[in-house]
Amino acid sequence: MVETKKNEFRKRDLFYLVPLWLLSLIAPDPYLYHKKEFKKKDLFYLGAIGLAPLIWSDPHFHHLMVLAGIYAILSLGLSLFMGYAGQISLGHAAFFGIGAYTTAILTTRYGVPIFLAFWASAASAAAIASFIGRPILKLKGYFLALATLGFGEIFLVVLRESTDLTGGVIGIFGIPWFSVMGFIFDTYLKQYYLTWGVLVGLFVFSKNLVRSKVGRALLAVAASEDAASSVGINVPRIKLEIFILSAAYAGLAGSLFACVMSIANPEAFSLGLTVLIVMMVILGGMGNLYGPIAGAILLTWLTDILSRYQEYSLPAYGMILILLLIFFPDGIGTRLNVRVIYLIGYWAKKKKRDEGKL
Amino acid sequence: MSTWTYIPQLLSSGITIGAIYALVALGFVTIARASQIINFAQGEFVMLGGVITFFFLKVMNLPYPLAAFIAILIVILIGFVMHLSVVYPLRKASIVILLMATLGASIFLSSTSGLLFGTLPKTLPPFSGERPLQLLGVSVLPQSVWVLISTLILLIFLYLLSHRTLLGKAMEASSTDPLGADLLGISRNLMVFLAFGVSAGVGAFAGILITPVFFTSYSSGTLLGLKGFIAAVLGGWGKNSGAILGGFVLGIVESLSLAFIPAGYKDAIAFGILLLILHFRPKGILGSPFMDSRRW
Amino acid sequence: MALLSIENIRKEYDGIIALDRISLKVEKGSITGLIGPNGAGKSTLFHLISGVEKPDSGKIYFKGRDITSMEPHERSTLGMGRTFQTIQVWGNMTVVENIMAGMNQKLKGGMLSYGLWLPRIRRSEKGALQEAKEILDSLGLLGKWESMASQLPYGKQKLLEIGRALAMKPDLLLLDEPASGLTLNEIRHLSEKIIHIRQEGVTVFIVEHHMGMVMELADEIAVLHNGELIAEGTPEAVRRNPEVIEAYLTRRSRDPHSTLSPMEKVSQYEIKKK
Amino acid sequence: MKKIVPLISVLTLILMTWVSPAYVAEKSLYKIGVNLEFTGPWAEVTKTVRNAMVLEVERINKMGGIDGHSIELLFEDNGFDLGRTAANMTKFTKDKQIIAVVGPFEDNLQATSRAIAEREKITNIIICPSNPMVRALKQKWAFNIAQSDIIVSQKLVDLSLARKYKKVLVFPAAIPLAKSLAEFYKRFGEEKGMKIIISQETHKPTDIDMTPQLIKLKPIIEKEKIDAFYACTAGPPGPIICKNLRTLGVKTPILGTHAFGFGFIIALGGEAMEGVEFGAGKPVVPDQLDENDPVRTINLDFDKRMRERDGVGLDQIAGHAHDTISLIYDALKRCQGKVTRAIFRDALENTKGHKNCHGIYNYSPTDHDGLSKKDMVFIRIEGGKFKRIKFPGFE
Repeated sequence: MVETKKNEFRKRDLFYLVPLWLLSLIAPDPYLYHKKEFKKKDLFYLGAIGLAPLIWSDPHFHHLMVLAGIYAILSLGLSLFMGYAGQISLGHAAFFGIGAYTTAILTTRYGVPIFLAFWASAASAAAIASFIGRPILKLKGYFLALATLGFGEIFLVVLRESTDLTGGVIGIFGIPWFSVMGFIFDTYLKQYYLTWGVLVGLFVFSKNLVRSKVGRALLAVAASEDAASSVGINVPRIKLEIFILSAAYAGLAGSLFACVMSIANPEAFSLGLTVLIVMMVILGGMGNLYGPIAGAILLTWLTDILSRYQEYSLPAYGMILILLLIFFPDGIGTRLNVRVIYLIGYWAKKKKRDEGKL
Repeated sequence: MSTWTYIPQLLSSGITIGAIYALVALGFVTIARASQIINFAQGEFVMLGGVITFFFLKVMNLPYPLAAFIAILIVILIGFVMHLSVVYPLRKASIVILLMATLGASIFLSSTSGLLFGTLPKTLPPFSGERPLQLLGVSVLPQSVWVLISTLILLIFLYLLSHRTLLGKAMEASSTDPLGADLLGISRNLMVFLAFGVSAGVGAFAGILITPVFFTSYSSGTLLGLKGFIAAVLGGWGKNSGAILGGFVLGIVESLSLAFIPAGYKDAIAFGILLLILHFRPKGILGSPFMDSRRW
Repeated sequence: MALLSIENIRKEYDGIIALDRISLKVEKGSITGLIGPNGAGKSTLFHLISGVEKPDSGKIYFKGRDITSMEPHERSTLGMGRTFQTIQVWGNMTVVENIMAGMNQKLKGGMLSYGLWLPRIRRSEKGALQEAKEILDSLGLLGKWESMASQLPYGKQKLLEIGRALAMKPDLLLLDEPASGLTLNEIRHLSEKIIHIRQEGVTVFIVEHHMGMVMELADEIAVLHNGELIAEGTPEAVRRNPEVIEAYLTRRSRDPHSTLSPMEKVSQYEIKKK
Repeated sequence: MKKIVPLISVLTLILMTWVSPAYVAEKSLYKIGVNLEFTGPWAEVTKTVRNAMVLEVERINKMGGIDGHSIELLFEDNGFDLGRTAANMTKFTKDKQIIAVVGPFEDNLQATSRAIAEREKITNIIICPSNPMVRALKQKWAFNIAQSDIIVSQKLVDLSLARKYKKVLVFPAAIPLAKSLAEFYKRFGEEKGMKIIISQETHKPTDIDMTPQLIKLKPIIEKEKIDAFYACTAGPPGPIICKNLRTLGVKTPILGTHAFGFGFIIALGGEAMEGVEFGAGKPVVPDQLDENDPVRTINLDFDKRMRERDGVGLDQIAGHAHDTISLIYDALKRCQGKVTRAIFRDALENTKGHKNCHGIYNYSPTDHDGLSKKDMVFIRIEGGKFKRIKFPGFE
């Protein structure tokens, strides 16, 4: 009698602990990542990124990871703005759209080489960000959220209405594949390496930023603007700079998106996308750079799996978002290790209590 | 023909939609006064009010007033449930989390409504008569008059509730000085809970009022909610009178602007007004009691 | 020439005069104290100096330059460091990062050069880390350099805040009520630290409720009362000034529930004695 | 509470790691992927599609399938999203047993879906009429089931000519379908000497009130003496426009698109819908087709089966769904046992004279649309019902 009970507990321990431990490997804990230097674990991640598409070699996996990579670039930039500088933006879908449309218009109308259009996308997104950032970034909290949301909505209206430039509601078709010096990224595998290559580059760039003066200034602004300005940090300027940088990331992501989908359409940059990418940043854990990537992979897979449930997919999606926010407000990975230890302690105590009763 | 000829007609249409914006804005303000949070699912209450009334009226064949009453009760219940299941567990979270949670709730409510009641737009019979009245050469639906009258009655009710009753004062106290209110024995959580009920009820009422004029579909709540919020900010964030003024101003400006620009830009107008007001006068027209608070 | 000079400052809030006709000089290399009862306008004056708020009229000069309309970060760049009344260390960073963030303006280079991690950036970051560790060592915080700043006890956070201000190598250090909330032991330690800072050539300006500490440290003391400067001079002179005694006494008799720390009561007792 | 936390994480993990769908490998199955907007504005319509498809597939399977192979449908929701549409397409192409994908509704989603179909070499059958810009893309593997924009517009021009409308005002929705319908209507109408004004005002498919736009159009209608008002839209805006227009006191006849041919349109618009005319597919009026119409029996039969099963009769979209499955069934039969994606495509392309709900399908290497103008009828809404109208010389 007693033995079976013991066995039960052990089984259950394993049942809970193994997935949690696995999850803690995949989803990084921001609290353990405040040391911002590169580590051996990064090499492991890099290897995993390089080998994954070769191990799971099917187009669906490749394609989903391409999408996840694009969203990861987008949420990486947003994470700098939201997670590090502590601001809110619900308008990054618009910068994503600006990037996509810049690439679409330049390549289909003017025959600009895609490699140049790629950088032009970042430049145009950054230019518009610097234009609107100055007035908008004075705001804080909900009002900042609302203002950026308003910018996103206005952008959509402009896209829909300026038919000559953007093709209106129909959008722009036939954007060529990404190519560099004659090498065309025409399969999902190639696109995978393209997207994740760009992502790794931007990740290293961001990591260098956050482990240096810039990152410290951002965190200082997030924690206390008064204190930040007391040590000579120009608060409005650093906010604007990081807003522009994150918009440029979004522009690059948008350009890749346009190349992969070979289409640019207003519906792709609506509020739904904003919710998705902000959720990616939050679920990964604000204030670390691994988080948005983990969040992007997680949510891309989640939406793909939900597709199977047809009309139940959207209610389930909303429900899952709320549950994730309630149970992991600091990100999925946060203190998972601590939680595992806590659980072991909990069950150990319970076991003792049960034994004591017997 | 000059653009001025259709301005009276646009004005009447603007006043009708303005009344609805005012009601939605009031819902936002009610919650904000109790807890300083913004419920982005506010527009969904409006949608649910219309859709659930439709369900009881057309599918269950209940009499109109009873169907409306049950719908309001159900939406109030949904408001309570939303507070307990989404906002209460996250009461200490940062505003980004709260924002996303209410947006998630908005997605959930609208899509669930689409699942349960169908995604087609719904319309309700008007309270009295479908034949448009001719007032000064402008055709006005009788329902528009109903909307105005009902809005007025509800406003008076809400004014009395918030300024003449202990409950309203307790709500306001818990918002402006949570610690002081706590010391006086006012439970802040209870106040937020009640505020959610009130704002859900107001939203549902607005939904029932407009469904005979405009169609209500499962997805129409989100935009209505955003416009209501813009109206609240425009009038003066956190003030009941500001919400009402903002609602009408937004409705009329939005409607009148259509005389000069194509309708496709309609939504851009509202958000453009928002950006301008946030830049030049974030306090809104009537000033805001909350603007000193760091949270805004 | 004085390092910081304030000339004929006036500040109103909605018709209530917070400060009127204030002129003050802080000499280079001195420790200057600003005291006054609650609501005298100390904080307002401090905000005006640090640039959080702007005066209605009057001028503020720092190192001979007119800084009246400068933003806080510009003043800091000129060499004005400060601490806060309620602690504002950045809890989301480690202790050493807090200090390194204080060196922000010394580290040159744009975002691009940081992102690309150019060799010179690598060198300057390394140097900054070394320097920050030295500062932490002098504050006695080196043992915890890798822990999050929010996990430090209150007294250490205060020290860290001063260390952060020192990291920018200021000429003038503004301390806003540095002793509030500290134990006697910690206050003593802090006083030593402040004297040490002055020895290194940094001018210190203290706004303090805690009279005893200021009397002990300061070379010059200014006393504010009801928005006006009622006395100025050495601690001895101020202590004997009848107006100052009056101000503190009336204040006390008017408000018997005023929350004064034991040390303040002691110092008021001293004033009465003389 | 404390147990929920690990439970949720486990659930998330299971969802995450559940990479490949558990398609059971059975030799005797022909699988069809269905990639539609089950959530979003088209949800109601896609549900009809699914019901009709399932109904038809069940009938085929009950009859023994194709030489003993039964058909299985796999549904995926694309959530009105480009990324998810593409992801679903690749998911379908991964499963080698899936021989064809029934594609999305919205034009831009179609473009993505078509591009992937070309690349991965899988037949993509699209239920909605495609925008000419989408259609201009290389489309070896894409087939259209519905009447194209061109046919629909030509039919409506015929209707206008039969009614002797000289001046028509077009009020287009801001959706790709409506844009191209308006443009084709203008082009074909002007070829026949009509005057067609496309309004600068547009409306969104989610608009709940068109009064402001219509207020601005009202003076134009009165000033230009417009003969008919063409509500060029799809879905709910149709009845909203009619209702708002009648509220404003405009009595001009209203022309509709083929998307008016659904029961809910009449239910929404009520009295305001009386007298609206349009050209639509035959399934709108299965019982009013000519006695000698070759597709009359098919329509009546399917209408009956749908009523028995769901209580709702046949409509155009259900007709498209029926036609899709019927065409697939027919093509599979002609594959003669050797079914691969390529053979299936060729068989589908060789469809000739196949009778279906909507009409007679003829595919050829140059024509992937199948239907012609003859496969449409004129409809008028009368007494809350669709009534077929005929004009001599314009059938």
